Order: sequence, then C-alpha cells, then structure tokens
Amino acid sequence: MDNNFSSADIEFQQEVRAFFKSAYTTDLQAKVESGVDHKSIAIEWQNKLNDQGWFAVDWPVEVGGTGWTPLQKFIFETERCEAGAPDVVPFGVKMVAPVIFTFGNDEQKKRFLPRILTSQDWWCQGYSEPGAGSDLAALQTKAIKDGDDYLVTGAKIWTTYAQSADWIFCLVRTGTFEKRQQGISFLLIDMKSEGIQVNPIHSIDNHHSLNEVVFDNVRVPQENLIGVENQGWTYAKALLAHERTGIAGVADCRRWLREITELAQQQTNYKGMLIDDPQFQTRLSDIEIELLALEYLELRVLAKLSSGETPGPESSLLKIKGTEIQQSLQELRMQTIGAYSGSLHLDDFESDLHRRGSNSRRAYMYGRAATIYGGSNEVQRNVIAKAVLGL
Amino acid sequence: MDNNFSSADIEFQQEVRAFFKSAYTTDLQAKVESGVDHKSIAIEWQNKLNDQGWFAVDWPVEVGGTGWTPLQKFIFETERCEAGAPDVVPFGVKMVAPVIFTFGNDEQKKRFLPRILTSQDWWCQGYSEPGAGSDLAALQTKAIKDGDDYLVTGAKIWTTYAQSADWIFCLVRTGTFEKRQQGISFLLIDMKSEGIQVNPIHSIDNHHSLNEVVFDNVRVPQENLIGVENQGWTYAKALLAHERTGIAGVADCRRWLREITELAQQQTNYKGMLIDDPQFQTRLSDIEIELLALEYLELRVLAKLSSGETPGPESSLLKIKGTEIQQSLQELRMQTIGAYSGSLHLDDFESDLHRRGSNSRRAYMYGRAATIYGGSNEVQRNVIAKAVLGL
Amino acid sequence: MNFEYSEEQVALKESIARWAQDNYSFDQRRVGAVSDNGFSKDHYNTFAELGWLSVPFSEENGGYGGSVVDIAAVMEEFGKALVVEPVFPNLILFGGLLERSNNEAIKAELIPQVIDGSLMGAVAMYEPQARFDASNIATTAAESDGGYSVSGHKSVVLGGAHAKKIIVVARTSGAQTDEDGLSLFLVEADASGVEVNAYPLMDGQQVADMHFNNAPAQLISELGNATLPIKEVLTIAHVALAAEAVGLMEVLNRTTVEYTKTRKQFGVTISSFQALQHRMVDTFMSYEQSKSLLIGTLVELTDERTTPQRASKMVNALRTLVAKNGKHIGDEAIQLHGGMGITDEMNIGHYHKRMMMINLMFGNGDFFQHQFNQVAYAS
Amino acid sequence: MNFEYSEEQVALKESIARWAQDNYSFDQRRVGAVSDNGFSKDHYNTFAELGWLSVPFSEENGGYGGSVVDIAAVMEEFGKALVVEPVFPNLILFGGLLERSNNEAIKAELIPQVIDGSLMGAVAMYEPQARFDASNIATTAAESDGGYSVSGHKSVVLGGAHAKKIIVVARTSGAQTDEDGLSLFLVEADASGVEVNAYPLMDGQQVADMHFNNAPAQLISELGNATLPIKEVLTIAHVALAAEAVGLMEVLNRTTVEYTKTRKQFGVTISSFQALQHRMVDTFMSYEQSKSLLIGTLVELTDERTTPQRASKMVNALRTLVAKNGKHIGDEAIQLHGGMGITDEMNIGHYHKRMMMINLMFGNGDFFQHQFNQVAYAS
Repeated sequence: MDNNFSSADIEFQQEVRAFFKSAYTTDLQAKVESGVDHKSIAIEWQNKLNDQGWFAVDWPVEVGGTGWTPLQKFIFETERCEAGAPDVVPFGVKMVAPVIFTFGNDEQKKRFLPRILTSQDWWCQGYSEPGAGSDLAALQTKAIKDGDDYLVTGAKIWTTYAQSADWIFCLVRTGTFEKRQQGISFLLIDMKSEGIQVNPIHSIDNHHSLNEVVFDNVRVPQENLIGVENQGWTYAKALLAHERTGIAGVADCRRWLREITELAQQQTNYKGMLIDDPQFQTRLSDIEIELLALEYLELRVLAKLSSGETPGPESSLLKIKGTEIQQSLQELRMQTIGAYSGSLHLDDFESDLHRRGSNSRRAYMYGRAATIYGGSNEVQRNVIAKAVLGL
Repeated sequence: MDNNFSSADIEFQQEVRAFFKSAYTTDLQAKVESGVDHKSIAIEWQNKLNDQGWFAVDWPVEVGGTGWTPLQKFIFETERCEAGAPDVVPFGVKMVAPVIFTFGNDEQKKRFLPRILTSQDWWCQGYSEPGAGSDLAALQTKAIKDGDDYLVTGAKIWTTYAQSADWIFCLVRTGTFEKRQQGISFLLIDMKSEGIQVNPIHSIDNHHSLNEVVFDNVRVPQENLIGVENQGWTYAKALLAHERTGIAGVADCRRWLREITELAQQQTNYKGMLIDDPQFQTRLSDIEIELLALEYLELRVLAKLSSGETPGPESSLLKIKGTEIQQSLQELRMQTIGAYSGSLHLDDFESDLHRRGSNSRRAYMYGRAATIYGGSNEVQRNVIAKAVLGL
Repeated sequence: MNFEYSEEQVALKESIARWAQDNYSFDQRRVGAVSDNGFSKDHYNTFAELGWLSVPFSEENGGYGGSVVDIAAVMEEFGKALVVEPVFPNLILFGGLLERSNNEAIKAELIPQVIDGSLMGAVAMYEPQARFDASNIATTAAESDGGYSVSGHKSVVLGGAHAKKIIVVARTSGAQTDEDGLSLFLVEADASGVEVNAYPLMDGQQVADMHFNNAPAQLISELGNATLPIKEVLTIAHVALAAEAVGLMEVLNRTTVEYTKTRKQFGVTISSFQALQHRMVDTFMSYEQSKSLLIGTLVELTDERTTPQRASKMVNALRTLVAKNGKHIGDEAIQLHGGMGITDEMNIGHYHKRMMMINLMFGNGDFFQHQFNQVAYAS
Repeated sequence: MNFEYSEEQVALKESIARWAQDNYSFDQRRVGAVSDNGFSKDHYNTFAELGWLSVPFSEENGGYGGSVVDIAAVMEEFGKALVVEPVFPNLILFGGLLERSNNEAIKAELIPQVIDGSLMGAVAMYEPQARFDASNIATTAAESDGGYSVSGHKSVVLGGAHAKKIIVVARTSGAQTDEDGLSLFLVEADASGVEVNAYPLMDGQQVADMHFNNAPAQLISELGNATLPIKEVLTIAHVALAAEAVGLMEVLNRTTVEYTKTRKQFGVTISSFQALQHRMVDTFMSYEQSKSLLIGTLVELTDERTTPQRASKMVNALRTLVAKNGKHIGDEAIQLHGGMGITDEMNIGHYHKRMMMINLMFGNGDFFQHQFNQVAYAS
C-alpha cells in the first residue's frame, strides 16, 4: 500500500505543471474570469493545448491523441485544476470523438477528427428529449430513410452551446423493437441544415447556455450514420462510460475549498475572523473530510484502472458523492461571502466581493444541475442498488 | 392567535402541578430510578393516580374516567413530565380499555374495566406476529370455533411485559376474505390459559421487556370476543388512533434537553465547560430548535382537537418528527456523558456518571424501537405520502 | 389557545390572494420584475389603494394598527405570490424606523406618503466590513450648520436603488462595534455627498451600495440612543422575512408535488417512486415545522408575559429553522423538477432564489443559530 | 501507487477470517463474551499460537515487525468477526507503550509475555475530569525508597478488569492540563494502594475504574518526557479502532442487505422498496468513504514525506468520518431490520454496540473534528 508515483510519472507531473504555468498566462486568465465571449477564449486555450499535443487527452496516439495512461490523465487533470486553468469544452474532443474513432469508419475519422483537434468544428450533444429526462431510451426523435438521406424530425433538449455549434451528434429512432434500447441510431448532423431551429433556454443562473434543438424534416446524408443502424445505443453507452472519468471533480473541489478558506480569512464575524469561528470551521471540515475520503476513493479507482482492472462498484459512487460535495462547497462559498453572494454584478463593482459573490451564486444555481444531468443521482442510486447491492 | 389558557385551565394546571409535587414523593422517585421490580412500583404509582381519580385519563366519566378535554389531558401530561413522574403502563388503561368501553358489551365492561382501574389486571398486547412487522393485516394467528369457545393457535411477538401479564388482547383471524383486513377478530385471552407459552426476547438494551407469546390450541370462551366477529380490524384501528395522542413526546424531550444542558455544565472540554463549546452548542440547538417547532406543531393539533375539529395531516407528522427528535436527544445525551455512557452499571458506581451513562445507553438502544413500532416511520411516510400529498 | 389567523387576518390574506390570482400571474409579475425598478409601480399603487401599505402603522399615524401577526399574515401571502414590489424595505424597515422616530414633524409628513405609496424609502444600516453585525457601524455623523452631516459606506441597501429618502444608521459615540451610540438620520437620496450605486440581486430586487460624504442629514432619533428602535424593527423584519419564506415554501412544495404527478419517466409518473414520495414527505415536514415555529413566535411575541430573552430565542430559532428548511425545500424542488428545475421559465427557480436571498438577509442560518446559542446556553 | 493490502497482509487477513469462520460463530463468540472475563482465554491463546499477537512488535523485540498497515489489516478482520478478546488494550495500548519504553530490561521481560499471550496488561491514562483530553492528568508520582509511587484516579481503563500489570500515565511536572510533564509507570495490579473497580461496557468488554493511593511504581519512560510515546501510541490506536470499525461496517451493511432480501412485507421482499434501496446505497457509500479514508490515512502515515501536521489531520479526519458513518450505518442496520434489529439474538445489535463504543473511545466525533479544525484552520 503506497501513494507513490513512479519517477516517470513524477517527471511527467513536473512537465505538466511547468506547461500550465507558462501557457495559462495572466492575460488568458483575465479573459477567462471576465466570462465574456466564451467561445473564442475557449478556442484560444484549446489551440494552445493542441499545439502542445495535449488537447486530445483520451484519444489513442494513432488518431492524434496523447495515448496517456489513466494515471497520466489524472495527473494532467489535477495539475490543470491546481493551475486554475479551464477545462476543454467536452462535446467534441471528449464526447463525440471517442465514438467516431471507436465506431466510425475511416472516412468519418478523416473528416471529423482533425477539425475537432483544431477546434474548427464546435459540437453539441443531442441525447435528452423534452419529457424524457434521465430516461434516455424513451427518445422519440425519428430518422426516416429517404433515398440516400435520413429525414430527422423531433426535438432535443438541454443542448449546451447549441447556439454556437457547427455539428450536433444525436441519438435518433430508426426502428421500432420490443426493447426500447434497440432501434436507436447515432447520427451526426450539420447544424446549418435546413429545418433546425435552436430555442434558447434561460437557466436559473441568469445565463444562457442551454437550448432546445428542434428538427423539422432535417435532411441528413446516410454517410453521417455512425456504425450500424439501430445500434446507436451501444455506442452511446460506451461514451457514457467515458464521461464518468473525472466526474468526481476532486481537484475543482480542492480549489473551491482553498478559496473559501481565503475568503473566511478576510471576513469578520462576531468581532473575530470567520475562519476562527468554530461553527464555520465545522461546516468547512464537514466537507473537507468528505473530500479527503473522495480523493482516496478516486485514487483507488484510478489504481485499479492503471493496473488494467475494471473498477468495481465504488466507481459508481464517484458521481453521486462528487456532485454532492461540489454542491455543498458551492453553498458554503455563498454563505462565506454573505449578502453579496446575491449580487448579479459580475465585475469588480464596488468591491471584489460583488464579482466573487456573483460567481458563487452562478456556481450554486447552475451547480444544481450536477445532480440532475448525466443520469440524475436518483437514477444513479437505482443503478447502484441493482448492480452493487444485488437488489 | 394566542397561547393563553382559560382561567379554568390555569386553575386545573395548578391543581395538577400540586398533585404531582405531593404524590410523586422522593421515596417513590428513588424506587422508580432504581429500575428494579418494575411492576410493583408501577402499581403503587397507578393506585395513587387512581385514588385521585386521574388514572383513566382517556376514559369517559360514566365508566370511571376523567372525561377531560384534550387540553386538560395535554396539561396533565406536560405536568407529569415536568415532575419527572413515570407514565402509566398503557396496555390496560390506554389500549384495551378504550376498545372495551367503546365496542365491548356491558358484561365485558363490568368485568374488565374496574380491574384495570385498580391495576389488578395487567394487560399486554397481541398484535404483531413474527414475520409480519408493520404489515399488521398479514396476521395469521387463527381462532377456530369449537363449541362455545375459540381454539387459538399462532404466535404474537414484541409483546411488552407478557411475562407479568394477566391478560392479552389479540387480533386473530376468524375468517378468510379477499380483503385481508376482513376476517380479523378482537379477542381477550387469559394468560393463565393452557397452551400459552411466553418466550422472552432479550433486547439490545441488555434488558428483557419484550416477548414472543405462542398459542397452541388455547381455548378462549366466545364471551371474550369484543363486538362482532370479523370486525376486529375496525376496533383496532380506532385504538391505534387513540395511541397516536401524545406520541410526539415533547415534554419528555424537554426534560432530556434540560438534563443534557446540566450535564454539559459539569463536563469539561478543551479546558472549558462543554456547554460553552460552540460545536456542542450547535449540536444542542439543532435539536432544541426542532423541538420548539414540534411543540407548536403539537399545540396546533391540540387546538384543533379542542375546538372539535379533526386535525389535518400535520398530526401524522408528530410521530415521525417526535421519534426522530427523541433519538437525537438520546444520542446527544450519550455524547455528552462520553465514555461512561458505555457503562452497563445501573447504580451509582464510582460516580453518578455510571448510572447516568448507563441510563443514556439504555434509552438510546431501546429508543431505536421508537421509529419501528406503532407503524415504522417508513410506513408512516408511505401513509403521509398517500393521504397528505395525494400521491 | 388558538393558532389560526383571525377572521380579519384571513380576509386580508384572501384579498391579497385574490388580487394575485387575477393580476399577478408569473408573466404579469415578470413585467415588473424585469423593469428598471425591478418592480411595478402600478402594482405598488394598487397595494396602497387596497390599504395593504397601512398595515404596520399605528392608528395615530394613520395606519391600520396592525400587530406583528397582521404583518406576518400579509408577508406570508406576498411570499406565496412571490411579490417583488418593495413592501419589505418600504414598510417594515423604512416605515418601521419612521414609526419609532421621536421627530413628530417628520412622522406626520412622511408616514402618510409611505401609506399612500408615493414615497419610496430605504434604510442604510449594514456596512461592508460588518458581515451580519448590525452594531458594527463605522459611518459617522458630525454636527454642521445646526444640522448634521453623515459620512460612511453602506452595503446592500434594500430599496436603495429607487429610494427618495434614506434613513442612515450612524455612530455618534462609542467604538465601532459597540451596541450603543447609534443614531438615525434622514438623508435625501439626491443630496450632495450621496453616491448610490444600484445593482440587482438574484431575486430581482434593485438594491444599492451607498457612499455618504458629508451628506446633509436630519436627526430623527434620540442622539446616540437608536439601539432600541433598531432592535424592534429588526425583530419584526426577521419575522416578516420568515413569514414570507413560509409562503414561498408552501408554493414550492405544492408545485413540486403537482409536477411529480404529471411528469412521466420510465412509463410512470415520477410521483409513484417511493424514494421521491418519502423525500416529499420530508419537505412537507420541513414546511409544517417552519409554519409551526412561525406561529409559535407570533403568539409569544404578542404575549406580554414573554421576556426579551425568550423573544430573542424564538426569533433566532425561527430564522435558523427557516434557513435550513428553506434550503431543503428549495433544493428538493429543483432536484425533483429535474432539468426543468434549472430553467428560468419555471417559477420554482424564482421562488428558490427569493428564499436564498431571504436567508442571506441580516444574517444566515449559522449567524442566527449562533445568536440562539448565545441567548440559550451562554454561561 | 497501490491501495490494496499486500499479499502477506491478505494472507494474514484470510487466516483470521478462516479461523473466525470455523471457531467464532455468533454462539461460539458468545461463550467468551458472557464469561466473567468478557472474553475467552482459549481463543486468546490461539491468537498467540497463530502469531497474530506478535504483529505490532518490532523484530528486535521478538515481534513480526508489523507496520500500521499490518495492524489495520488485523484489526479490520477482527472487526468483521467482532472479536471480543482484548487485542486492542493488550497489544496496541499496553504493548505499544512497552515497545516505546526506554527501560530495556522491562521490555525484554514483558514483551515476550504479551506476544505469547500469558501477560494481560492495561494502560491507565484517561481521568474522570478529563473527558477526552489525554493531557489532563491529575495523577501524580512521587519518589519513594529509590523508586516511585503513584496516586490518582483513572477511568474506563480498557483491559483493566483482568490486567496483571498496568502502565499508569502520571504527571511529574507542570500544570494539570500541560501537554508535557508526563511519565509512564509500571504498576502491579495486585500491589498495595491499587483499587480496581471492574465493570462491563456495552460491547461486553470488561474495563475498570482505578484508584491509586501511593501504589509502588516503576518508571518506564524518560522522566517527564512521555508525551511523544503516548502520541505515537494514540495515533496507532486511532487507526486501529478505525480499521476495526470499517470491518464492523462491512458486516453491518452486508447483513442488512441480505436481511432485506429475505424479509417479506406487504407480500414482497422489503429490498424491493425503492426508498430502502436508496438508503442502502447511502450506507454502502458511507462504508466506501470510510474504507477509502482509512486507506488514505494508512498510505500517508507510512510515507516519510508526510508532515506531523498532515498526519494529525488525516487521523482526526478518519475518526471524525468513522464516528459519523458508523452511527449512520449502525442505526440504519437496526432500522431496516425492524423489530428484529432490537433483539439481542441478531448479531447487528452487537456490532452496533461495539461501533458505538469505538466512537466513544479516546474521543467522539465532535472531539476529533475539533482537533481537525485546530490543525487545519487555526490562524
């Protein structure tokens, strides 16, 4: 039992750390924190990563990826968070690309992967449908063959950044079978196609990132079908497993915890500092102690992955516990800042507490989604009950 | 909106208070706290109450009860707890008697009620069965007519004080109907009957109050049937409603809270007193604040009862919240006492912390049953979901 | 012993509920909420016409002479309707301090204007360095030309964006965190030396941070002796906010239960899932707890036998519980609405944001629990 | 990076598990548990024969040279089997302080007797006035006849009922709550001036309150300088108890899941109720959390890069979490067993009682969290 990295991994860690230090410039940092023109800033950052060859973290080397081990990915992700650098926008590089390089044909790989690597194509995800929620297999968007094309009709919802996406990858119904999971196909659709309408969904964080995407007889060439017709569910499931890695968000949580501690060192409370208030300390350590446990839960899963094992049931807990801890920290950050966390002002208005307060509010409000998307925590508990407890 | 008693009620309150002060002597108190020979002490106390005419609190005047209003009962109960005086043993006076005086015939009333009033007969309850738990209607103990008698065969479980009871009131199956609740009869059985075996169940508080009662062709005269055959479920349900009054245990909780506060004023912690430890204060006020809310929840229900209204859904919450708060206090009392709460010594061994610790342990362990019996809190939540939320 | 609102109070509540039903749908409300003021002046004028703005004022000042129970009745109803008009800052804070002023001329002039809806006021009390401590006042007042001038920095002034007159809490003696030595001054919002930096809060209300730089001010309390009126007003303010929160809770729970009865997943309504049923029983319990403690606080505050210590215990208990249960109910409402819960188009997000804002106003749950602990256990 | 027990450790655990399976059923265990000692000397001798009692001792003292990870491996397994024999007081406490004694003669004499199971010892450390503060020591030692004599009052001495030799922590300098100024003395249980008042705890172990009245004693540490060995032993003791608790949790959860799969109510097994399923997922999560933090603490304690501050943070975090999750798991186990859960005949009540006792030993959850807060946040 030990917590040691190999010397190669230590070297790798130092290399990554040095990279973030030089690449994530104060200029870029200021842009990211301003929160304006998200897309161009993201592209600037992603191109820096790609120039280094570190953008496609999950891809094999032969298609332009890093080919990293699970531990290397973990080190990279940890260092990124420590540096405060933003995550990549996942829909292209992390979500559709693995499906393309695993299940797509050579032409599709050639056509799509390079443009994902250079962030030329911006992707969004068309899985959920109005009324279906966590019950993905209930999807009703239909794709009907029409000559060499499909005609797609239906609606997708919760589509992040659809308003600025070039492509959408969709699960669509191409057949009717007894088992609902059958008859689903995986289709890539050009967002410029005629018949697509993007309706913004304003969310409770007072921002707009979500959308409904409505398809009205949208013509999609059959060459955009991934793999075999009616087998899309299988591909999507494989992708969902991909999604789970890093979902615990430990490194992010650690950053928030540090921020809360710093804030509490600046806030007065009962004539002392907030950080010295035992009641506050207890709120903080309630979370920090759970976070310490989560860190080692994640490391245990990672160690199993690294030694080629399939992680056991404990990996299923990472999402539930991770999102619960994230939400606790988001709330405590608001409580730490106090009344200013109700401010809608994003910039340094009057004092930096407005910006920090507003950021904390946004994170809290939008953070409510973390226990809902990607299979709500209720669905996760159902899954664990069945798989883990043998119920 | 006001919290005022009428002058008559204030007078009554003073009368009750004075009674407990004089009747609950230090001698009796010492006996009660010693915990030995429970039955004779209980009878001594119950006879004192009966001499005053205040034993059969829930009975109408015409059968020897107090005929008190709901508010008077509440005042009596509150003053009893404030005085630290023990509750009566409920199985006779509070549980079977209301069924007898409501649904029994005149002969049964004459035969049983006076002996309950004088505590000559000691009763126990035969509802639950092994394997049935909160699903009362699943009962399988059979009563088969045989001449003028029933022959009863089956088993009852969780029967408190069966080992010292003269009578048991039972729900038995006398018929088979589509609806399981039909075909159940309410039978009074002499514990001295041939074919009854009482098997002790030792509980996790290291004591013996629970039993299994096994019936092997026990002969019960039909004159011991309450009301009409196969209608017993209706009577039992009416009794269960009776049972719910006072189940919140507010006055008991208030007493525990005071004891915890006193204990914390004696315990050192981090070079100060435990009561001054902010973390401890927060644990305590977490509970005290919920208790304040529960007090007014109970008063709201009581005010409705007093004005002749049927209390709404909020009354169903009293059991859940009351038992949860009781358990929280039982736990905090152990935590307050510390390691001594693990002691099995009941007497003042070495220091009174042994006795107090051991009492706190017993209360905690046996207190786990509070969320299980009388319809587990899970079943209560099912009931509320259906009735209150319209689900 | 009676824990129901009186007939008059029920009638008052019903008149608010009826008005809201007819005039204050989610979309109608929104018109005001997204306007520059953050509320509709027309609605506010209607409140005046219907007499609601007179509730907290004594009869000798032309008001309805309402008790704290009347105020709670109104605020609970406003909570249910998610009323965004600035009743709280105008009536409870500004009006509350006016009502307790020793300056009879000012009272005679201004209170009628508050009651008829023509005057918008604000109280500038809390300061950026003070967190939730209402006694931590660095703002000072100096005598000047026979009057006073105030200087200091005030944060998150409710109603501050649209107030014409501002009551400023300033220190006239003692150290910065002394409980005593505070005075109340009336300042015109457009006076020289007054800088009002307005901004919206998450619940839509427009507030302001304020800087006073030798702003001309009129003393409207005893000099150095404003602690009592401030405490009295804060007590009523705490109860008013709690009552509003109880109203919010009721709607959040009802809306969520209704949603789960219509929303289908895996072929059945999600209300059929036992795990969700039990969670909704728990939110129902949180509501009933909060409502019960609100009622308990109301009856004790209006009972002359209640000691100040007991009153403080009840008020702090109430706000502690409302903070905890409000978060519980609001978070569960969003979670059980699933994706819909995080959209701006459902009302529950708006209710929850108002709840969160209430639970940051003049203290958060931990603050109130700390206050409770001080009163209940300090040796 | 590797978070599994080593092959040797797995073999050790398996040997304990096999022995327990064959020799330590609920009824077999009970025989010892209800005896006067509260345990079976036969079983204890078997532990010695199988070498398990040598694990924590260094090789130069005739032991196995086990690390804290080895100790945790053993204790986790003993937890699973609910072993009532006094391994913890004898090996971890008494043996731990012996191992760290500067009195080589005593070590050479006594450690082999601990390892072969012939010597039962105890450590008399905590005092009635001290609550969980191991530095709050009023017991004193005086020089007498070239040796020492100790006087004082010790509470809840684990293993105290059957100990032949007792290590007494006494103050030889400083004020009563000073961290320094403590010394260790060896006292014979049957010596003059020693009063041992034995009693059982809820988990069945026989402990004692002890009074020393000028009892003859032998110094076995540096004079006034025992703080370090005490701290080291307590660190290992905390981890050992946490490991045992993790073992208890595993069995409590497994037993409960199995029970709900067989227990029928309303015509179906209660494991089919979604509300219960979700609660069992939560108890499973509590277990995995605790296990993960135990592993994390073990790897950090055995890593030379770990600072004392970090080690203290991890140990206090571990015991805080184990206290919280242990209660969660134990209470749910009883609740989900329904009426059966409160009977003495089911093993879960016994597991829960041991869990509760662990979580009162040398601190409760609040105490450890306070310690954590001091290390993590004190400015």
